[in-house]
Amino acid sequence: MEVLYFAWVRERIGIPKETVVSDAVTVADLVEELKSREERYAAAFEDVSALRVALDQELSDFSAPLAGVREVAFFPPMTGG
Amino acid sequence: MEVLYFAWVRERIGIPKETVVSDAVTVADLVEELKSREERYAAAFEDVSALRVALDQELSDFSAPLAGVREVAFFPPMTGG
Amino acid sequence: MRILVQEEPFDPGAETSAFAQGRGDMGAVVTFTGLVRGDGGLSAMEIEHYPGMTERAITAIAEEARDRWSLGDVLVIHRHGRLVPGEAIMMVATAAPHRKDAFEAAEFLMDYLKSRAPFWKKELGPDGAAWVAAKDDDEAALRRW
Amino acid sequence: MRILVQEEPFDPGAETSAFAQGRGDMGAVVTFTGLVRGDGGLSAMEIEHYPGMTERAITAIAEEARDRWSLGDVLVIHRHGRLVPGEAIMMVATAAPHRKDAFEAAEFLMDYLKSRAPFWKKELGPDGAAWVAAKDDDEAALRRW
Repeated sequence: MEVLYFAWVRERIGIPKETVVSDAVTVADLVEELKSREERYAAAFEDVSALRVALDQELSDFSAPLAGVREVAFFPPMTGG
Repeated sequence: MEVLYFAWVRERIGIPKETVVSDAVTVADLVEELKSREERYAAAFEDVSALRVALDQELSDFSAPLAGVREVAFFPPMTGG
Repeated sequence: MRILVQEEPFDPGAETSAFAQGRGDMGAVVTFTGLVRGDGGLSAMEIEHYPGMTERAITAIAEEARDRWSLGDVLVIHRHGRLVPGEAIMMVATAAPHRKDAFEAAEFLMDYLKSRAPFWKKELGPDGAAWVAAKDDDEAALRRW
Repeated sequence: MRILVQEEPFDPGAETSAFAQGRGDMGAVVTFTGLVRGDGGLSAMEIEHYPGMTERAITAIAEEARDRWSLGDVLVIHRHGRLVPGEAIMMVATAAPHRKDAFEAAEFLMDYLKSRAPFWKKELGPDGAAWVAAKDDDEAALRRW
């Protein structure tokens, strides 16, 4: 699946997008898997309460299942308008 | 003092403005005096609860005193905006 | 603060541009434009006003808005005379550092202009001319402020 | 309904004119324009967004507004990329038969765009660049709808 990062999440991880092959069942599982990879992921996902997640471009939450999802995006709370 | 009429009050009385010499103490007294003059005034002032009054261009009420007032205006509720 | 009571048409877009121009310290601009509706076969609207009192009443309303909210600027334009469907009757614009102030002040101004500024609308339609009656709703809207 | 997500500047006045044009059945047009504020020595703002999701999220917000209020039309324009103080970041316009619907829908759209459309603002000032933090107030504003 494609994993996208925006704003300071993107800056901390250092890339806007990557393809991840994972057996993670939920978003939270995926986050744990990414955190265990490298320090920059651990830094980006340090406090998930400060983050939002979208699954296939719809806002979702960290307990949501990933089955069938093609695009996961992590970002800070939005500041539009 | 100058007495002004607007909207359907003006149409019923037939003039936009007139000079009235009166000893009326309050607006209500002036209205009674005008009503006793002619039928068109009686028709315009038939239901004062449907009317508004301004004294020297400030919204006021029918119990207000007329001492020192130079301009009295009678009109229906406003419909601006 | 700019208050215009005029018979001439105005361009709400051009007024919005001019009003929003170069406001380095204001983050929010809200505008309201009232248009003549053509439903019910209305062919024209005639707006009567009370010269002198109109300007005073609008100035007082605008000053009260500036006292109540943190505003950078206020604009009120209101026409009188004859208007046809689609034409702009009036507009209000507010500029504020934050959107809440700009929105609330614009709504406040509109609620007061509806019932406290000396304008009277007459509608000309297929059945002749009729004065627009004040709505209980408009009087009720004032109570929230 | 018209939704534009673009890097190019836009003219809020021209958009207001076009939006208000020929609305024989709509009495009320409300616009909100958000401008880049130059206070605190801000020299520029960079807005990042999530292409694809942005348009979907705004369309969903606008459709919800049309379900909740009696609206004739809705316009949303939101820029991304680099902006300087005084420039328009975004605008919302609503047209309705009555002013209450036009105002409420515009405020609803703004509250949702602030916290639910995928945009992120970065401010460039004398002390470097900093991401704008989401405000508790903005999250709280959603609860009234």
